[in-house]
Amino acid sequence: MTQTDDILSVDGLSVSYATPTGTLRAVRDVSFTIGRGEIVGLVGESGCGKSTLMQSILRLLPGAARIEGGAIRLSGEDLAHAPKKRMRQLLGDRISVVFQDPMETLNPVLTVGRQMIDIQHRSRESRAAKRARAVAMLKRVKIPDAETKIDSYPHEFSGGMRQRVAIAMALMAEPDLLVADEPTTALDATLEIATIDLLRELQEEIGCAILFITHHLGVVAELCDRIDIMYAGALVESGPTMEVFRDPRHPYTQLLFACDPAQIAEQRRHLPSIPGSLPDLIDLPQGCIFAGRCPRAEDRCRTEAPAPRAAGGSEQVRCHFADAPRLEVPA
Amino acid sequence: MLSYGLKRLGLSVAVVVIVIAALFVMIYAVPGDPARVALGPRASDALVAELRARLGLDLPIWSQILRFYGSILQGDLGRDVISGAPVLKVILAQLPDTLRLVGGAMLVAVVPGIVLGVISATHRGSAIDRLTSVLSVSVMAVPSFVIAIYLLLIFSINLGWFPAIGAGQGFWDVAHRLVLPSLALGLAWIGYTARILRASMLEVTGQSHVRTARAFGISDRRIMYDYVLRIAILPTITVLGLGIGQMLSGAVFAEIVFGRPGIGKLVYDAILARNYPVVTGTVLFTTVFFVAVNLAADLLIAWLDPRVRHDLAH
Amino acid sequence: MTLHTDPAAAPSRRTKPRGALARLVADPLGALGLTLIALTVLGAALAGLSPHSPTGLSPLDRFSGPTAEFWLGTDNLGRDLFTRVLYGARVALALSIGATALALVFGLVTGVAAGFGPRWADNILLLILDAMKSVPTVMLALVLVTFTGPSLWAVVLVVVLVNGPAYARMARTQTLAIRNADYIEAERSLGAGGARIVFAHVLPNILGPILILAAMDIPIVVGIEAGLSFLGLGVRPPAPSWGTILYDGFSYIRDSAWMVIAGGIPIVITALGFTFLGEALRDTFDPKLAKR
Amino acid sequence: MSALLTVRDLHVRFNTGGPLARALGRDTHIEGVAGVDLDIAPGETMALVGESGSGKTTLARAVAGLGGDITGEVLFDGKPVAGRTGGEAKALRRDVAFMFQDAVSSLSPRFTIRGLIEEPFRIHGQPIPEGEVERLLGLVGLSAEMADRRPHELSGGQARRVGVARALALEPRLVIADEPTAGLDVSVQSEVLNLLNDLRERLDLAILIITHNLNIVRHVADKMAIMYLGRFVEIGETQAIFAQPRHPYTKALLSANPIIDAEARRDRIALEGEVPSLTQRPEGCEFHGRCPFARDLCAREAPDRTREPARSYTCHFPLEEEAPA
Amino acid sequence: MIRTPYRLTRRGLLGHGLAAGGLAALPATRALAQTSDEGGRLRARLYADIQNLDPAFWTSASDALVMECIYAFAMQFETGTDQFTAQPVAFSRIEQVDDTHIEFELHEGIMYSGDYGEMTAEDVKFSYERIADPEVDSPYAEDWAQLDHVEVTGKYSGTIVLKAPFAPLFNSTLPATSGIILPQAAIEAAGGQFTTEPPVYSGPYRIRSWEPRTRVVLERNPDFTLFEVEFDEIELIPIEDPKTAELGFEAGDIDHAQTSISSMARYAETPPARGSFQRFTGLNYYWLGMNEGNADLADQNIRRAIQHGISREAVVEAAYLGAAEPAAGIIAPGLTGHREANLYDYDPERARQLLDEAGASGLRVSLAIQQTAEDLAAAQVIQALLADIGVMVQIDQYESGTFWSLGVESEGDQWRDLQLFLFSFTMQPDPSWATVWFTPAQVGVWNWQRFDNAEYAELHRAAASELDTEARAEMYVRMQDLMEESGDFVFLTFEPVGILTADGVEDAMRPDGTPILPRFTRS
Repeated sequence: MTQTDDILSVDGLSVSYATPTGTLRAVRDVSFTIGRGEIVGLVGESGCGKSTLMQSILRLLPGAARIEGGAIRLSGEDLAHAPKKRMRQLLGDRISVVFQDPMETLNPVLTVGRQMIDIQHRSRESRAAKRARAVAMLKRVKIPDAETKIDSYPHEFSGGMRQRVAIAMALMAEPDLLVADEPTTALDATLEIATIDLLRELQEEIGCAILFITHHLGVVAELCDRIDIMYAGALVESGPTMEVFRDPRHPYTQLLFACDPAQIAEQRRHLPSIPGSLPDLIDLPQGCIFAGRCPRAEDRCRTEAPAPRAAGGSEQVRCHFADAPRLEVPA
Repeated sequence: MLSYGLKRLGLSVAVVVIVIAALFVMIYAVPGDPARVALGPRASDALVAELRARLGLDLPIWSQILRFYGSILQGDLGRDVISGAPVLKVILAQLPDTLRLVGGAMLVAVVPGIVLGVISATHRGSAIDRLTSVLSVSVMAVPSFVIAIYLLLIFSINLGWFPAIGAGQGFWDVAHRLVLPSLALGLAWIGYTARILRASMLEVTGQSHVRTARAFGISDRRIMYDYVLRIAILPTITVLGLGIGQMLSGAVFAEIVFGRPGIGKLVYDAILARNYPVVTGTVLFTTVFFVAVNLAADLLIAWLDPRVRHDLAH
Repeated sequence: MTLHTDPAAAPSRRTKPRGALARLVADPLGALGLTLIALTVLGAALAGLSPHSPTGLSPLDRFSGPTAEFWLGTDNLGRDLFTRVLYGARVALALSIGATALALVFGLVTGVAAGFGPRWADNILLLILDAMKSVPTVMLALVLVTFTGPSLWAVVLVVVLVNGPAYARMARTQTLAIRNADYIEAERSLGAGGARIVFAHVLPNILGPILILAAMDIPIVVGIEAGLSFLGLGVRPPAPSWGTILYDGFSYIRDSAWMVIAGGIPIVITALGFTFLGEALRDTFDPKLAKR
Repeated sequence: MSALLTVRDLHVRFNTGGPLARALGRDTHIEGVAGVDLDIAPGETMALVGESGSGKTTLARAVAGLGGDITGEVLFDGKPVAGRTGGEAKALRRDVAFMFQDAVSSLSPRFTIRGLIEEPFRIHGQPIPEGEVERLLGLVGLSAEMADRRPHELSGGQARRVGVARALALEPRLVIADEPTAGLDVSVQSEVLNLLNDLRERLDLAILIITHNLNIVRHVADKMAIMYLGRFVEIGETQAIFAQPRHPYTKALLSANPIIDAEARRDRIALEGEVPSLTQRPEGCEFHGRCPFARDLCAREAPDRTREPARSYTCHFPLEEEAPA
Repeated sequence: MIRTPYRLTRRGLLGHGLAAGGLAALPATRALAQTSDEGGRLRARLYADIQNLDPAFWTSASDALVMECIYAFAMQFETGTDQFTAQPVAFSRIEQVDDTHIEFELHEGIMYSGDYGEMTAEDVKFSYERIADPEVDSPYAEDWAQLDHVEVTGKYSGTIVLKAPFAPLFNSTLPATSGIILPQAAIEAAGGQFTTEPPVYSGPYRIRSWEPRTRVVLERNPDFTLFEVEFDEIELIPIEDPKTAELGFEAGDIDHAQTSISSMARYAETPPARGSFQRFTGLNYYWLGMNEGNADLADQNIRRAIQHGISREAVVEAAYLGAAEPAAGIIAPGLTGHREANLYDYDPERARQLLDEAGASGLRVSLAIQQTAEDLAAAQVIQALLADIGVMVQIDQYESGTFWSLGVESEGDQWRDLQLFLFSFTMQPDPSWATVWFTPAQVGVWNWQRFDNAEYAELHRAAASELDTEARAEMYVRMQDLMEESGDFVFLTFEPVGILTADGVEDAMRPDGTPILPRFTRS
C-alpha cells in the first residue's frame, strides 16, 4: 500500500485497550493512505475507533492502550514504533493537530502569544521574530487586531476565535499533515461553515494534507477529497468522496447515508434508522463486524470476515456483497 | 481584579465582624460577673466597679458591642487581667516564636509535600505513588500532639539528639530547637500538600490543553513545569494558606509538649487562668490572621490565574 | 454533548456490581482500615473481659512495663494500661461516632436548607459558616471549652461546631448542584413538590459523599477528644479516655514511657483505621471526591 | 385550529449581577427572551431553531413554567401558566411534559428505570396500573428487562427513550423536547424522532422541539421559528421558510448546512463577526452588524414584523423569490 | 503546663484587686535555677513570668526571686543550713533593744543606680512606712502590722518602733521582700508605684532585658559591694511545669532545677547525669478540706468518718510516689508549733460505724481539685478509699481560676455546693503565716472549711505577740488540735522540695529549698 508520494500510510493497524474485563480491540487491521495535499475525511459513529486511530497516529494513546500490530508511516517513516524522542521532533513540526473542544484545547493560564511562541521551540529565532510569526499567523486565520489580541488569554476569545487560534497554531509550522479531530463539532452551524472554509483556504495555501475526523457526513462531503468510513474498529469503506457518496458500496455506509436527514431530499415524517447495537469489542463476533445489524447478512457473513476489496467507485469495501445493488431503506 | 479584591476583603471583614460578635456573646454568656471573675475573689468592690466601667459592662448590650467593635478597630483587644498589659502587646510579644515555629512547619510541609506530590502524580499508579498516598493519609490522620509526644520521647528523651524544651537563642540554637516541634506541627501538612498537588496535577494533566502541548512536541519536562505545575499549584496555595492559619493555632500542642513560648501557650495559660481578655484577644488575633492569610492566598491565586482574573473582571 | 471516543472510558456493563463490602475488602487500604477498626471495636466490646479494673488502684504495681499480667504496663496509680485503653476505646468510639452523627445532622439540615432556601438566607448562612470556619480549629475548640467548662458535652459541641460547617457546606454545594441538575428539573417538570425532591432525590444523592467525608473525619474527632483531654479540657479524668491516659503519661514520661505509648497507639490505630476506610470508601464509591 | 399553547409578547429576564451591583443601582438584567409570540395547536409540531445563546432553551423552559423572570402572556389551553396553584398547577405539570437535552442526567441517578417511570404516577398520586411500566417501556421500544437498570447503565438513546416514556406516562397534551437528538449518532436519532412523531399522531400531541439541526426540522416540524438574540426573526410554516427564507439570518442558517451539492455552496451567505452579547444589544436591526445586505436604515431603525400568510419576519429588506438554483 | 500545682503565698492571700486575682492564678515557690559555665551566665527557671517588682505590690514568688537579685535586702536567710537564721545584709547591725524597739545601722556606701545616691536611714523609714501606710494600701501591710514608725537617728542609723511585740519580724518581714529599702525619690519619680520596670536598682544585679514569657536577663550591677557575686549574668526563664523543667535539665538546657514532687523518689534513687539531687523539707502544707457549711457535711460525725476513712499514707504515697511523709498539721517540722501526731487516724471500721450512726449510707460527695497530676493521683486514691467505707466520690477538676473561687462567698453561692477539696498553701518560716487563714474572719474567704472557732481566733491573735518560743509553740499545737477536732481537715503532708543542680554549680538554698540566686557560685 505504501506509495512514496503518500504523506501518511496506515497499514494493518490494530490497537487494543486493557480493561478489567478483557482486551478491548478498538481498532483492527485498518489500512489507508493520505496523499500529499489531500484532505481525507474519517467518518464513523460513537465507538467506531476513529479517535483511537487518531491517537495512534499522534502516539498520544492513553496508558491502557497498546498498538498490537501494523505500521503508521509518515513519508515512509514508521511512527508506530518510533522512539518517543523522534515523535516529539515530528509532532508540531511535520504533523500538527487541531482538537475538538476549543474551550479546553488551549492552556488557560498562558497568553495565546506565549503558547504560540512555545510551540516554535525548535526554531532558534529571537523571541521577537517568533512573536512576529505568531501575529502573522493569527492574521492569516482572520483574528482581528492580532497584534494586541496575541497578548490575551484563551478565555478572552470566543469559541469560534479560539478554534481559529488553534488552527493558526497547528498550521504555523506548515506541517505535512494536519490531524483535525472533530474541530467543528462544538461550533454552531454558521461558525462550522466558516471554520471549514478557513481550513480549506489555508490548506490550499500551505498544501498540507489533512486527516479530518468527524461524524458529520455533510462536512466530509463539503471538504474532503476522500472518505474513510469506520464501524466498530474496522474500516468498512473508503474511496473518493464523490464516488462514495454517489454510490456507497458497504451496507453500513448505505444505511448511514440513508439515516442522515440531510441526505433525504423529500420531506418525510418518518426517518430511517439502523436497528441493533454495536458489537462487543472485547468478545468479537466471528465473521463480518456489521453482520448483526445488516439487512443483507447471510450465513457466510456471520462466519467469515470479508476482506477489503474495490467495488464501484470505492477503493476498499469490507463486504462479501460489495457489488450487490444498493439497499432499499424503508423509513 | 480590584473589585474582586474588594469583594473578598468585604467578605473577610464581614466574617471577622461575625466572629467578634460571637466572641462577645460568649463573654457575655459566661456565668457570673466577668469583672469579678477577672479580678479574683478578693478584689474590692470599688476595683470591680472600676473594671466594670472600663469594660463597659454597665452599659446596655448593644452599646457594649459597639464599644467592643470600636476598641478592636483601634487595635485595643483589652488588657491582660494579670499583668495589666495591653493584650495586643502581649500577643505580639509571643508572635515571633510561634511564627518561627509555623515557618519551620511550613518548610517541613511544603518542600517534601511538593516533591512527593510531583513524584506521585508523575508516577501515577506505581508502587511509589501508592506508598506516598498511604503515607500522606497516615500523617494526616495522626493528631499532631501524639506525634509531638512520640518525637519528644524518641529523639529528646531516649536519643538525646534534640533539646526537649525552650525556644533557644541565636540562630543555630533556635533552629536546633525548632526541628522537633516543626516536624510535629508540619508533618500532617506534608500529606495535605502532597495529596492536593497530586490530585490537581492529575486533573490538569488530563486536561485537553496538555494534550495539545504534547501534540506540539513540547518536552515532558517543560509541560510538567510550564503547563501542569503552573496550574496545579494553585489549589496547593489555598491549602497552604489554610495550613498557616491552622498551624498558628495548632501550635498550642507543640508549644506545650516542647515547653516553648508562643501564642498557643499564651492562650492555653490564659484559659487556665481565666484570663478572658487574653483568650478572646488571641482567638480574635488568630482568626484575623487566618482570614488574612486565606485572603492573601485567594488574591495570590487570582493574580496568578488569568481565568479568575478574567471572570472577576466581568 | 461529547461522544464517547475512548472505549476504555465508556461504562462497561459487563462488570457485575459486586457487594460493597467485597469491593472494600478487595482494596488493600480498605481491608487494612476495616481490620484496624475491627480491632478497636473488638477492644471496646471485650473490655469487660479484662481481669483488671480500669479504675482500680494498685500503687505497688505502678510504672510497670509490659508484663504477662500487664500487657501494656501500668500507670502512676498502678492501673493496668491495657484495660484502660480498652475502656478508652468505648469512650472514643461512642464519642466520635455520636458527635459525628450530630455534626452530620446539623450539617445536612443547615446545608440542605441553605441550598433550597431563598438566596438571602443562603448568603447569611454561608457567611456564618464561613465565620465558623474562619476561627482556626484549635482556637475554636479552646475558646468553646473555656466558656463551657470541660466536659464530654463540651467535646461534642466542639465537634459539631468544628466539623459541622464542612458538612453543611458540602451539603449546600451538593444541594445547589443537584437543585439545578437536570433530573431535579425533570422531577419538577413532572410536578414533584419540594419535600419529595429533597427526600427522594436530593438527600439520597448527597448522603453518600457526606457519609464518606464523615468517616474520614472520625480520626479528626478522635483527635479533638484526645487533644482536649490531653489539655485537661475534655473527658473528666476518672474516665479512661486515651487523651487522659496521654495526659497522665506526659506527666510521668520520665517515670515510664509506657503510659504515652499506651495512650498514643490506640489513637494512631483508630485514626489510621478510619482514614484508610474513608479513603477506600471514597475510591470505591465516589472517585469525584478524590480531590479533597 | 384553536391553539393549545399561546404565547404573547413573552420576555424572560435574568439577573447577572450580584447584590453589590444591585446595591450600586446598576441594571444587571439581560433579556434572554425579548418579546415573542407563538401558537401551537394540538397535533402540531413546532421547531425552535437558532444558534447557541439565542434563547431557545430559555423560551422553552419559560413556556413549560420551569422558571425565569417572566413578563407577557403564556396561555395553556386558554388559561395562564403563571400564578397557578394547587390542582391547577399540578394539572399543568401533567399536561405539559418536558424532555431534557441531556437525557442521562435528567434521570435521578439512584432510581431504577421502573422507579423513574413510576415517578409521575406517584407525584400525582395516581394508581399505577399493573404492567404499566412494561407497557410504557414497550411503547418507547425498550424491553421490559430494562426496568431494573439504573440511568448510568443506559446508552444515550435508551436514556432518551426512558425520558419519552416518563414524559408520556400521564398522557400530556404538549411535549417540549429540548434538543432531543443532541449527542446521538445519526443512526439512532431517527428512532427518537420517529417515536415522538408516532406518539404525536396517536395521541394528537402538540410538540415543541428545540434544535439547531435544520435537517431534522425540515422533516419533522410543521412550523418553525428562527431565534436570534431572544427574538423570532422569522416564524412560519416550515416548507415555506425552507423554500424561500425571507430573513437573511434564516437564509444564512439554512445555507450553513454542509452538503454534498457543490452548486448549493455558491448560494451560501457568509456571516461576519459573531453573535453580539445580550448585554449590549445592537441599535436598529439587531442583525445588521452581521448582515451582508445591511444598509444604513438597518443600523438606525428596528424593522417591524412583516406578516405573510404562511409566515412573519422582521427585516427591512427581505430576500425575494429567485430562480431556483 | 497544667500540672503545675498552684499554690498561694500568704502575700497573695493578703492581696486585693489585681494582685489577688493574678496571684490566684499563679503558682508560687517554683523557681528552678539553671546555669551554664560559659560567659558566667547563671540561668534560672521561673515558674511564671515576672509581673510586679514593687516591694509593696509584688504578686508572686517569681517576682520575689527577681527582687532578691535586684534590690538590697535588709536581711537574708542563711543558706546551706537546716535552720532558718536571718543575717543582716544592707544592715551592718540590727539589735532588738526591747519588745517594741529595734535599732539598725546601714552599711555605708550602698549606692543606688541612676542619680539616687547612697542608701540612708531615711530610705529605710520611707520604705517600711510605705508598706504599712494604709493610704498606699499595700497587700503586704500586715508584714508591718505593728509598725508604729521608723525613727532616723543618723545618716545610716535608726530605730524601728513597734506598737506591740511582733514575733514574725525576724522570721518573715525583714528577711523577705518587706525588708527591701528603696529611695523615696525614685518611687515618686515612678509615680508612686511601678510594675516590671524598676526605677532604681540597689542589688547585685539589674535587669538588662525582659522578653515577656520568654526570658528575663539580669546583669551584674557594678555598684553593688555588699557581697561578692560570681555570675556576670542571670537568665531567668519562665517554665511553669516542673516536669518540663526536669526534661530541660536532663537535656542539658537547665543546670539547676526544682523537680516536681512526684519525681523526687526517682531522682533520689537515680541521680541525673551531669548533676546532683538534693531534697529539702518544704514549708508548703497540703490537706483535704471539708466544707462544714455544706448541707451534706454539716454533721460532724460524717466529717469524722471521712477523716477516719482516709489513709494519709496511701494518699501521699500515690500522689508523691514516696517522696513525702504524712503530716499531722500545717506547720512544718523545724518550725515553732510543729505538731507530731494526729488525733483521728485511718480506721475504716470506725468510719463505717460513724456513717451508720449518722444515717448517711450511700453518701455521695464531690471532691474539687486542680488540674495537676499530683492532685489527680491523690484524688483517685481518696475516691477508692472512701468507696471502701461506702462514700461515693466524684472528682471535679477545675482550672485554677475557677478553683480558687469555689469557696469564696463574694463569688456567689457556689460555696454552698463545695464539699471536699484538696488544698495547698505555702508559707514563710513563721507559724502565724499558716494559721491566719483559718480564723473566723477568713470564713468564706480562704477558710473554705468554714471552720469557725473562737478559741482558735484568740490563740492566733495572741500568738503573734508571744515572744516566748515554747509558749508560742504550745499555742500553735493547740490550734491545730482544734482544727482537726472540728472534723474539717485531713492533714496530708508537707510538700518536700527537690533540687537538681548541675555539676559545676554551687547552689545557695534556704532551708526550705528556696534558692538565693545572687549567692550561687561555680564549684
